[in-house]
Order: sequence, then C-alpha cells, then structure tokens
Amino acid sequence: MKETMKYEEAFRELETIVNQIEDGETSLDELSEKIKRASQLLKFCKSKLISTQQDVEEILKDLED
Amino acid sequence: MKETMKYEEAFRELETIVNQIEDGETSLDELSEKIKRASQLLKFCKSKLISTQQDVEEILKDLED
Amino acid sequence: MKETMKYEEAFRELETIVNQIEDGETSLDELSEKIKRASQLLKFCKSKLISTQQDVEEILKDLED
Amino acid sequence: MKETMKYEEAFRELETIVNQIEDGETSLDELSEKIKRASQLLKFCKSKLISTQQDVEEILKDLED
Amino acid sequence: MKETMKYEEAFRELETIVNQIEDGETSLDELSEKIKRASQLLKFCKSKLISTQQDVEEILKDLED
Amino acid sequence: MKETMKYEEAFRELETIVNQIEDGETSLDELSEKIKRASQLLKFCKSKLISTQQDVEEILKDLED
Amino acid sequence: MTENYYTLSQITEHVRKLISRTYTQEYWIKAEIAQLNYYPKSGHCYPDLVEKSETGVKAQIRGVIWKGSYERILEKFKATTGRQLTEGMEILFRARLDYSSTYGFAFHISDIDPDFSLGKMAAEKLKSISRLKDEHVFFANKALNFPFFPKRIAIISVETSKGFHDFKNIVDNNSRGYRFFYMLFPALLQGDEAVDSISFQLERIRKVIRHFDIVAIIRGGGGDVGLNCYNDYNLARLVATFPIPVISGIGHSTNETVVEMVAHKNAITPTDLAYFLQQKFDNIAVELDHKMAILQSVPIDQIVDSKSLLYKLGDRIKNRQQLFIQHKSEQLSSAQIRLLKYSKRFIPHQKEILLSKSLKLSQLPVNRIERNQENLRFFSTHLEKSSKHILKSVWQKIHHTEEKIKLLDPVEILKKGFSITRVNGKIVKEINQIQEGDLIENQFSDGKTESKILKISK
Repeated sequence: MKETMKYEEAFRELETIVNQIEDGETSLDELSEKIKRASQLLKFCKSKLISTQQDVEEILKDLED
Repeated sequence: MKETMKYEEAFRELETIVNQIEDGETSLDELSEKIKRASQLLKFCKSKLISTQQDVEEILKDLED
Repeated sequence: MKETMKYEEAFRELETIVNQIEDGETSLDELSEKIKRASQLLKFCKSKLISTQQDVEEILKDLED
Repeated sequence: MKETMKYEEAFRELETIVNQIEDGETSLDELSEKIKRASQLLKFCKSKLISTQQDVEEILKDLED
Repeated sequence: MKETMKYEEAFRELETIVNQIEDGETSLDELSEKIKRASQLLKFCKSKLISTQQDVEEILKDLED
Repeated sequence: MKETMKYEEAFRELETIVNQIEDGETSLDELSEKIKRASQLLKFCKSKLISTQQDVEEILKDLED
Repeated sequence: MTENYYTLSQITEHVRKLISRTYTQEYWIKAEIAQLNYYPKSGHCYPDLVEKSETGVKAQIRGVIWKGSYERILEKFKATTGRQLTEGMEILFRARLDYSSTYGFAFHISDIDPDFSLGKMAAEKLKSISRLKDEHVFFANKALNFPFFPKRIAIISVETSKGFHDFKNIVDNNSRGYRFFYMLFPALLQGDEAVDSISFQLERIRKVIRHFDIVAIIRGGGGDVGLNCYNDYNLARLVATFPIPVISGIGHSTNETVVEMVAHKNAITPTDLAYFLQQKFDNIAVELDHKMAILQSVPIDQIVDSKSLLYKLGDRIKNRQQLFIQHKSEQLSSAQIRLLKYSKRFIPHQKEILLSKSLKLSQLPVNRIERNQENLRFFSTHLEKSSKHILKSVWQKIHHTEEKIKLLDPVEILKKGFSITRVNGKIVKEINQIQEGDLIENQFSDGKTESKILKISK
C-alpha cells in the first residue's frame, strides 16, 4: 500500500469492498483476495487514526520560502 | 480439470449437470460421464472452499491482533 | 444389434415397437420379427442400465471418501 | 394358394369375400366358388396364426425368465 | 331351357311371371304357357339350390374339422 | 267359328253383343240372330276355359310333387 | 496712518463673548473621528472631527475630551458596542462650542452616544454580508467538502490563551488515542488590530496549505468585547474564500459575527471545536469497527453457505441419479410388461377375428340358400293361387254373360205371357201405328195368331 494513499481513498475502497462482501457480490474466487485487501485498508485507516507523521520542520521551511 | 478453473464456474457447471439430471434432460448414455464430471467438480469446489476458508481465517486472525 | 447402439435409441425403438403391437398396427407377418427385436432391445437396455448403475455407484462411492 | 402369400393379404381377401357374401353382392351361382376360396384362406390364416403363435411364445418365454 | 342358364336369371324371370299372374295381367290364352314356363324355372332353381347347398355343406364340413 | 280364335277375342265379341242387346239398340228382328251368335261364342269360351283349366291343373299337380 | 484699530485680543475677546452668548448650551452633533489624538500621559483626548462630502472635507473642528470624561465615555461605549473609539468611526456626541483666544474653536465633548455607534456597526455588518453575498463568496467556504480525516489543523490563536489551552487539552488527551496534528499561527484575536493580524496568518497558512486539512480560529476567553473585527468585510472575505474549511471557535454569547457566518462551521467555543473534530474521528472509528465486524462474519458465513450448497448439490446428485436409474428401470419394466401383454393378446385377438369370419362364412350361405328356398316356395304357392284365381274369375264372367244372354233372349220374355204384335209385318211399338179394322199378328212363345182390330181406345 502506498504511504501516500489518502485515508479517504483507502476508506472508500474499504467501504466498496465491504459492501460487495456484504451484498454477496463477491465470488468465492475473489473472496480471500478481497478480504486481504480490506484487511490492509482497515489497518491503514486505523493506524491513521492514531498516528501522525506530519513534519513541522518541513512546514516551517516551506513557510520561509 | 484446469487448475485455473474458477470456483464459480465449477459450481455453475456442477449445478447445470445436477439440473440436467434432475430434469431428465440427460440420456442414460451420458449419465456416468456426467456424474464423473460432477464428482470432479464437487471435489474441486470442496478443496477450493477449504483453501479459501484457511486463507480467510488467517487474514482475519491477523486483523484481530 | 450394434455394440455402439445408444440406450436412448434402443429404448425409443423398443417403445415404438411396443406401441405398434399395442395399437394393432403390426401385421401378423411381422409380429414374431418385431417381438424378437423388442426382446433383444429390452435385453440390451437392461444390461446398459445395470452397467451404468455400477459405474455411477463406483464414482459416487469415491466421492464419499 | 401361393406358399408365399402373406397373412394380411389372405385375411384381407377373406374379409372381402365375407363382406360380399354378407352384403348379398354374391350371386348364388358364385356362392360355392367363393366359399371354397374363403375356406382355403381361412385355413391358411389359421395355420399362419398357429405357427406365429409358437414363434412368439418361444421368444416371450425367453423374455419372461 | 338352356343348361347354361344362371340361377339369378331364372329367378328373376320366375319372379316376373309370378308378378304378372298375380297382377292379373295374363290373359287366359297365355296362362297355361306361362305357368308351364314358371314351373320349369322353379324346377331349375330348386335343383340349382340343392346342388349349391350340397357343395356349401361339403366345404363347410371340411372347414369345421 | 275359326278353331284358331282366341279366348279373349271370343269373349270380347260376346261382351259386345251382350252390351248392344242390353242397350236396346238391337231390333227384335236382329235379336234372335245375335242371341244365336252369343250362344255360339259362349260355348267356345267355355270349352277353351275347361281345356285351359285342365292344362293348368296338370302343370300345378306336377309342381307340387 | 490709521489710528482706529483693534488689538488681536480685543477681537478674539469679542468673538469669545459673542460665541459664549450665542452657544449657551450643549448640542448633539454627528461627525466622524478623523484623528483620535489621545494622549495617554495626560489622559486627555483631542479628536479631529470632520464631516465629509463626496468632494472632500466639508467641515472640520477640533474636539476636546478631558481625562475624566474620556474614561467615563469610553467605558460606557465599550460596554455597549464592544469596541474602542477608533479613527474613521462616526459618532454622535454631546458638546458645547467653545472659543479660546489661543486655541480657536473646539467642541468640549461631554458624552458620546454608544447606541448610535452600535446601529452604525450593525449597518456595517449588514453591508459586509450583502457585499459578500453579492460577490457570491458568502457560502464559498461552506461549499467546500469537509475533509474526511480532519487531522491536520492550522490553528490561529494565541499561545497563552485559555481557549487554545482548552482545545489542546481535549484533542491531545482523548481516551481513544486519536492523534491530531496541529500548528499554531499566533495572532491577535480581538480589537481592531485583529483584522490585520488574522489576515496575515491566513496568508501564511495559504503558503503551506498542502500540509493542512482545516483552519481553526480559536479565541481564548476575553468576553464579548473587541469582536467587531470579525464583522470586517476584508477578513470575512478572506475566510469565505479560503481554500480549505475554516472552523471558528471564538467563544462568545452575542450575535454571530460575519466571519463565523461564512466559516465552514462555527463551533462557538474552542471546546466545542475540539469535540467536533473528535466526533469526526469517532464516526470513522465506529465505521471501521462496523466494517471489521462485517469482514469477520460475512465471508465466513459465505463460505459456510457455499459449503452447505455444495453438500446439498452432492446429495442431489446422489438422490437424482438413483431416481434417474430407477425411472429408467421402471420404463423398461413397463415396456416389458406391455410387450408381454400385448404380444400375448395379439394372436388370440386375431384368432377371434378369424373365428368370427369363419362363423359368418358358415352361416351366411345357409341363410342365403334358405331364403332362396323360401322365395321359391312362395312363388310356387302364388303361382297356384293366382292361376286358380284367374280361372275362377274368368268362369264368373262367363257365367254372368250366360245369364245375361238368357235374360235378353225374347223367347224367354214370350214365355212369361208377353207377345209381339205386328201389323203388316212390322212390330207395333205405338198405338198410332194401327187403325180400327187393321189385321194384326200376335206372336207367342210357341205359336202365332191373326186377329182384326175392332176398337181403339186412347
């Protein structure tokens, strides 16, 4: 998963997959792939909630320009 | 049976065969061939299901951590 | 009777003959020929049925394991 | 009477004669001739019937076992 | 009377004469002639009938065996 | 009177004479002449009748045998 | 040389007396403060009061507010309007016109009407709103999509303010461990200087906007005074057109300011703002938990369902093939039964037909002969009967004719006593045929007589 992936994108993708799974639209062949992906997305989203990697230095540098 | 066959395909083919046998659309001449095919499909589907189940369970276990 | 004859063909022919005899459409001159043929067809169908049944049972037994 | 005559032919001719006699289409002058012919046909038919019956019974006996 | 005369012809002529006499169309002059003819016809018919009857009986007796 | 005269002719003449006399067309002078002719005709007719009757009876007797 | 002249003081003294006599009382006057000229050292204030027209200054006069009045007036003004007296502000003041020989004209201001200024401010606020609306920017910030994860916050506040402190407290110490990133952009948040200060920081934020999701304006306490800056058109416009959502947490109880109106959300207080953001994260967390629950249950259910479907299919195959074979076997049995039944029936049936023909054959000729015999017998009887009948009727006719002839024979009539009369050989039918004296002849059955007529009577 790209680090740059936006959390909203991730959340939307997760939502789509979960809806597909919930609606039974997922074939068994795709199921484990989808769940794998959903699992990654979920982890990513959760981690986003409790982490931040914003760099103040960078902002300050940007401000000075 | 191709290794690349999909579960959904296999299941549909299996269902078709069962329906044909049920509807009396099968001639006796084809019966054993069809049952043989159905048997192969059933085995294939079962193994696919079991492997998918294992995959899914692993992913989900990983998710709960 | 050809060894390659199909069960369905044989059964249809048998049924046709039985119907002809039932409806009195058969002349006496043909009667014994027809009954002979019907008798052969019956035997053929019976043996086909039994061999198919054995085949199918074997395949299904294999499935239960 | 030809030995090759068919039962159906013989029967039809017999029937025709009986009908003619029944309908009064036969003159008295022809009567004995016709009855003679009819008598021969009847005998022929009976013998054909009996031989066919034997054939049929043999075939059927085989079938009933 | 011709020996070749047919029963049916004789019978019809006889019928005609009987009718004529019955209807009183016969003059006295013809009467005896006509009655004579009728008598001959009657005799002819009777003998024809008897011989036919014998023939028929013989054929039929043969048939019953 | 001709021997060849027919009964019918004789009877018709007789009848004519009787009718003429009855109608009173006959003068007394002719009367006895006519009566004479009538008597002759009557006699002729009677004899014809008797012979015919004998013939007929003979034929009929022959028929009954 | 002119001997008649006044000294300056004579004139100014005259003017002073004239003015003091004319303007004996105070007046309410409307004017704009051109310059405030407040001297904090003395505490006095000497505002330049002007009236402007389109072309320029129409009137100008100096004002004087002594320290005591100024403190009283300002306190009242601030209490009512929430503002300081500022240059450019139009005020309604009570003053007496005064003339001083040395300083010239001046208004000694004893009071300023804060309500007038309040009305003016309200008008200003309305003007700002309508201008923003006219420019179609009033709802621009609200129209922005609120970020899904409002995680990176540019905060405009004062480091030491209570509001910022409250906000940090909530955001940094939430029980669920959410981590927000925020960065302070310090600014004055009230009073007339606030407009420039906030605007400056907004411009700074704009430079680094890619690092931020939202801007939060957080004011720390300080009551309702000094909030008129948030009605400033320029500041409001900046907020409204800002490229990311601006949330206000200014914290006051009076009417909503224009900045708060155009902000994406007005959270009222810094605490509310913090809770609002936290709530956003809560919602996401709840959604994620929900999705996780689905992920944990649905696929397993699906697999279980698929398994049961598969087993059912397997069962169906087993059952159906049995039924199939059974059905075929039944078909065969029924064909066999029918074959036996109808084959056996065939010949007896044919025999019956033959027998019926045979019966007909033995019966029909006998009937035929009998019928003919009967006909012949009938003819024979009829012949006899009819012949006898003919002979009988001929006999009858003959006898009848014979009788008639007998009756008609004149001889027979004469025998009954009749006679035939003739005269001259002719038969007499009428009396006129004869005359008296005629000789007549009478014929009898057995002879004749001759006689003479004696008399004729008619």
